[in-house]
Amino acid sequence: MKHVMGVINLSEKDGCYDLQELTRQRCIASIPFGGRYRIIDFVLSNMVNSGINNVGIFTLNKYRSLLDHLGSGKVWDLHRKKDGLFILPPMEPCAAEGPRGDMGYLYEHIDYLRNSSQKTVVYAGGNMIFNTDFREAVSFHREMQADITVLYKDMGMGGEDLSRYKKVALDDDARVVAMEAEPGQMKCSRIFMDIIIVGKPLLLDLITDCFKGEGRRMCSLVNDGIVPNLSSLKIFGFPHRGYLAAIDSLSCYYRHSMGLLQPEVSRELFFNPGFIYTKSNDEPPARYGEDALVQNSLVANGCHIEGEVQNSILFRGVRVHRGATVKDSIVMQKCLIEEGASLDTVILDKEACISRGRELKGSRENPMVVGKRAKM
Amino acid sequence: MKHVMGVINLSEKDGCYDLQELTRQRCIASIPFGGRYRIIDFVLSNMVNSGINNVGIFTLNKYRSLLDHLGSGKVWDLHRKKDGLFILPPMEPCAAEGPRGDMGYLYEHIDYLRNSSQKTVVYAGGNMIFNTDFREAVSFHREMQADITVLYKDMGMGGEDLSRYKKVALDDDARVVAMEAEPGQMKCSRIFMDIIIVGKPLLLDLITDCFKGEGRRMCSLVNDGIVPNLSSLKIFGFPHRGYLAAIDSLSCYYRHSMGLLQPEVSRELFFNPGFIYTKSNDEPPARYGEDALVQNSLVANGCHIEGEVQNSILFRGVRVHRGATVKDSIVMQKCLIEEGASLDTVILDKEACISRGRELKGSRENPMVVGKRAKM
Amino acid sequence: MIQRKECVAMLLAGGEGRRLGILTKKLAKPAIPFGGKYRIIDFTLSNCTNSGIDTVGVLTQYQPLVLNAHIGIGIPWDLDRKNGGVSLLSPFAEKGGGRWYKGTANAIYQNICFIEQYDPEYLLVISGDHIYKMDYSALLSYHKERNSEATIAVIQVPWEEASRFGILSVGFEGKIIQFEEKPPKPKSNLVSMGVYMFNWPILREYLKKDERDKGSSNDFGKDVIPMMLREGRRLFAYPFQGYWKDVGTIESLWQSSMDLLVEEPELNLFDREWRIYSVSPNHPPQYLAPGARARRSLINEGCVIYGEVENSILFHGVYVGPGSVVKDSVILANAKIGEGVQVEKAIIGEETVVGDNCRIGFDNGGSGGKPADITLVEEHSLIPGNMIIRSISR
Amino acid sequence: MIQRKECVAMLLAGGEGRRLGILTKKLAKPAIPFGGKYRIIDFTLSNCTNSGIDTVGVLTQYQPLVLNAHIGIGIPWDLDRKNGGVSLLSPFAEKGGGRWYKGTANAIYQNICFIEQYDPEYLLVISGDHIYKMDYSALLSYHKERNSEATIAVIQVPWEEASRFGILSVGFEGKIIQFEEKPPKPKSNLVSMGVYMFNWPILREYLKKDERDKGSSNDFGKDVIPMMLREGRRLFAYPFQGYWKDVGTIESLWQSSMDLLVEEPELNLFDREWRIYSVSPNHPPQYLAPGARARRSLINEGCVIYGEVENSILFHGVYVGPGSVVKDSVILANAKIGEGVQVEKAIIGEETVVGDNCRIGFDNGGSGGKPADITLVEEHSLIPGNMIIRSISR
Repeated sequence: MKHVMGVINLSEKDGCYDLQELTRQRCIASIPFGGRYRIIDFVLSNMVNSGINNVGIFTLNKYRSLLDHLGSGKVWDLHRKKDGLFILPPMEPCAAEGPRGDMGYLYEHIDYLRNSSQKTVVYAGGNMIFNTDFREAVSFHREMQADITVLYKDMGMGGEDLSRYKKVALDDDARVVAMEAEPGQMKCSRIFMDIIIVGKPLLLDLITDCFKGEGRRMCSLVNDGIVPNLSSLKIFGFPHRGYLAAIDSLSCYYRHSMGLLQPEVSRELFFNPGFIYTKSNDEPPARYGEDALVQNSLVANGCHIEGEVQNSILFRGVRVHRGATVKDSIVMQKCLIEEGASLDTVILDKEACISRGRELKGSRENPMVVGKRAKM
Repeated sequence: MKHVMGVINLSEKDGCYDLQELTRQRCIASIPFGGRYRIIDFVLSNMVNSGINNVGIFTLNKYRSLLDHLGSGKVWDLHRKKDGLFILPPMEPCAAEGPRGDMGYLYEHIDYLRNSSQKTVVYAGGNMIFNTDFREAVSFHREMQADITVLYKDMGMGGEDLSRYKKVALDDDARVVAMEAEPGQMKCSRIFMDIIIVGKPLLLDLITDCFKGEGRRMCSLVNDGIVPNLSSLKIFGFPHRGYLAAIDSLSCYYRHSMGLLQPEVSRELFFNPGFIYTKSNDEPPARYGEDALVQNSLVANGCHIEGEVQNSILFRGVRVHRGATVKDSIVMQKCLIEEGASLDTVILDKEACISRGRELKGSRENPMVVGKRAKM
Repeated sequence: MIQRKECVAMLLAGGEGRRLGILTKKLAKPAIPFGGKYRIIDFTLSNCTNSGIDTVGVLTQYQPLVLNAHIGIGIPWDLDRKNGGVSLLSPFAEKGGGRWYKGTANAIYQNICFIEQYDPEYLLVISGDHIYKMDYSALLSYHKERNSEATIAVIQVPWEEASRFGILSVGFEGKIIQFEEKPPKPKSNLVSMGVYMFNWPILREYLKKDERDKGSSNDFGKDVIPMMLREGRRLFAYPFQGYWKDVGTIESLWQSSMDLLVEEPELNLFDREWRIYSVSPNHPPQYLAPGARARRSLINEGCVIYGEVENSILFHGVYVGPGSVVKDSVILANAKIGEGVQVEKAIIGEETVVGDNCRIGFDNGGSGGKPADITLVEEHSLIPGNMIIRSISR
Repeated sequence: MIQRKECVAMLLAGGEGRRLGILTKKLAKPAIPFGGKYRIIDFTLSNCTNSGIDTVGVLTQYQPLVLNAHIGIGIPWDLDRKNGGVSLLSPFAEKGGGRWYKGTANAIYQNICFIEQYDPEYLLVISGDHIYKMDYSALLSYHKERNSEATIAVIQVPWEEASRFGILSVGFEGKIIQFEEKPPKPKSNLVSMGVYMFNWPILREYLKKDERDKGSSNDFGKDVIPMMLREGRRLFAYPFQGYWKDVGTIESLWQSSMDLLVEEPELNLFDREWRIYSVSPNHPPQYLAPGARARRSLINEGCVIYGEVENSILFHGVYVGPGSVVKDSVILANAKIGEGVQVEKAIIGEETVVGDNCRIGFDNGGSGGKPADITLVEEHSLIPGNMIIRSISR
């Protein structure tokens, strides 16, 4: 895989998603998930586990916490001299002119793409949670001599509402015959995972073609690069068979988080086929007190629990005092739940503090969110 | 110095400077200087050589090449888990609202400042070239029990035009009695180096105070934090006695570059008191051909010279063919000067190519600039 | 172009730890797991980092593979540096042949050239066998203030244990008057912690002198310190208060582990100002199933608990099946305890699989009399179901 | 949690290089400076990085200090990794005592546990003594295509030199028929470059077998390869074309240096697709003063030249004073040549200071007859002014 590079583009649709309070100070890719990870850890670890050594992350907004999280890239063994991790923010974000759209941000840093030595690109968005080895898809791409391979997931019918996802239709040879430019039109259970595999020369052509005309500013890879070329290019679909969570709303964030309390789900997501890496916070093992009662919950290191925790996810360094109860909730890093406080279907952002005796309650469709560092 | 952190703020006045073509795709801090360095290397190496392990760089615009240059911070031994190098871009650069000015960018990332364990801050701009050990100034700051120590350089009278610099006036106890909010008013040879030493609690107060009032958006550390407080705070001046180049125009960039051809100047700047670190490009030693004639010039590694070079600075990987002449010029990385071409008082930006027989000539006051990757 | 360092640390990690039995068959003693997440050497390495000492030579010669893999290039302790950082130092050959490290002083002597690269003023010599949190920069300040030439950190131990250690007699302002290595009848209960701060140029001369002495065992406690005292050097004792443990036996390893589980443990692992760093296994958070119970325990990431865990320490990736009870025990990484198993007062080795309905360890607790022995199950064992395993009294 | 690696490299860097005289007094041979900027080992380390091999064990035992400091944690070669990267492997002790490396095969044998951590399919064994650029991934492909069990890279040398090397006889499709280590009368001029690609599980068995053989010298060329051939294993020769040099003597070191200065050198250091990495001394660009002259030379950063440099190689930080002439010479790092000095056909050691008006080396060049000897001036020497120094014929 030394001929494959990774591109993670966080710029496309950040605006359309609705993560409310959780994205007030961070981009979606930087939202904590699963007790110790951030959403970007999944796609980034997948790339690294697939043997990709050069990853460019195209950022747009609110990526300070992301930079902090990624650090020098050492956690992913990407603190390299040659290749490694590249952060590519917009050149002049406030200029009135200049290319925009996901292709626009690529266009601004086209030199990075051009100068990279790799010949194939795994291109991904930043809000999908999954665990895969891209080597399979890349082999498929090569065997089929595809121009573009799009990764999709068959969600099955009758489950989740799929109207928000872009769907793809394939013929029997796995060739993509239709793909939605706007979601909600096709009736089909195969959703586009926001991931494609493409030869670099073609990608460069698609990008530059897009901005050839006068006054073109806004270009989308899917809508301007793929959908119009379904017949002129050899575009194939490759299925992802494992777990997939696409985070685009608060209720879906909550639902997918709670899904991790099924051990077979979290085992698959965290271990198969590869490990998910994240910044280590050097917390000690979790400590359970005399009266602790913790059941059906994920608990990260550094937690100190003396109260009761049911069906919940506790991030690192959470303190639950005696007599406090946490139920059906997500409690992020370093939150403090004081004596006798009670949480039911609540999402606490980092370092929130719930005072003695306080009771908070949300609903599954509309979990209550307490902002970062809030004191209630 | 484990109680001291560094802050490099690149956001204040980028707009006021006039580096023309050299800043078309990069910020001033990222301009190549001295044959292998970039301007930021000097202040950053000074901090590291002074034992500072935590450096936050507040960026505004066009910092992609800066990110690339800094990489994981490994060159400066700042690829740390704890502390290390932090890049702090504006939160939402395009939002119509939100704090601005150098203090505004600090305000946006006040959590970074607050969460850092160090108690004292060395705060610097990004366009000064010098070599110093900040330990001396920090000891001075402590001994004087100063609230703020401003670093200044006495430029002497009759030399350079000092009207563009902010000046400071001291009393006999080194206390600052006057400081310019706008340059060009005071007649005095002591110029402010855009560097202060300040206790973190005071800095945090100055920042938050600044944005207390309704509708305040624009705040400058010097004009709003220091100048109005000259009598209420203990503000001292500490002299820098070594070399100083403040890069704020093309002619001054050219003049200071040429100054390095005096060996005593470059010796001082590059070695005393500490080494200046920069990204290594792993170029082989420079190669001189049969007919090479190189005199009074700085030549970086990876150059291959067969022609004539006089009073010039050649960055890494420059190729000067037989019969070409380079005089009084600055030639950046990987430029190609073909046979018989001739340069006189020219600045070639990176990877420019001057074709066979071509002759270019500028003047000392107005050196000709050839843009990055230009082919002439 | 190596930068000068004020203080360089040399960490002696050669210990064989014979009294730790099967635990040290493939491990040097500093590599022994402790506290649910750490190896013993993590404490001294973290002390260095937290004290601002960024140049550490680790002297290994016995079974260094696990230790080398653990330390790697020093990433967890932020010791992966261009200048300084951690260096693994094994014995090497020069013109005239190679030598193994003899005593502790000889190990430093053989690495004089390594130390000289950094041209330090001070040399800190520590041992990777001990569990404690100490700010070596405070020790250095103390050393400087007293104009000391060698400063030894000391701690008071119960009188009955004193004869296992180096005993110091101390005079005015902490000046050391006498030093006796493991005397049968100790005159004081102030013992050396094996933490030495030296003026390097002075120590260097004494190391050379000691090396020329054919009768010397080349040991700091037995030879070098007594010689410095004899010659009237300024040696001071640095009094240390707090937790300090030389985990020399299975019993003391188990006891120190249990010490972590009391309400207010003397050794606080939760102190954010003095973190203990270690290699992160990169496991997901631990999962406690419906019906699980964990009390008075430390449990590391990646564990999956269906049964009950009480007063125990679980390293990463441990599985405890439904209906199983783990009590007063230490379960090392990735061990799998089947269903309906009872484990009590035991140490279960890494990757060991315990079959369903086994009973491991003393199951007769609380019946009074002599305290029960600790049952030790070797790593990578495969214990079939329905077995009863108890320790043989040692 | 060490990741599996397809191919691990073991780099033998133990060479003493006796014939290199004072150059190797404090250096292992792989640490010898070459080409104005590099040490010899940089070529093999860079080959590994450029070939995509990111796990390299460097086996040292002789004078490893300079080598260890040079390699550090592997930053220049991008080998500072969490998984894999560069590991410095010295001999170590186990229960039952320690051992020094005997032959090349024994050195690998002693590190079987290190290799097994990565569970590789292939093991690349290379030597840090040689200067060449080779893509080991092409060697690996060749090895796989032929279903080979051991592949040896070979090169043709002039017949008169052949007896210094291991000689191969090759049959159909490169299959090795015979291997003779340094035969007095070589049957071919196809010689082993000391670059071996093995199927690791097979090699492991042969290493164990070789170790049990008390009569064996535990060397790849003398023992292991011949044994594999005797037992009918599939061994292939991988033909290499290009520059390859075993710099065994002062003369060949000097000659290889001069080879870099011809119009189109065989060893191209300017190839951006195959960079040779080394530690950067972090010096500013070199300065050539008014009146200076540099021709047919390689000059590294930090040099300051007032005089003339012709057909020479200057390492970093060299100073050449006004009126001095340096010709056909190699000047190592930070040497200072005073005013009016003449240096010809000499190698001047690191940090050496040559006083004004000295004459170093053969100054009678071009007079015909036997070629002049090379004058070698030791590192850190201080040569007073007005001296004449010539080599003693060796």
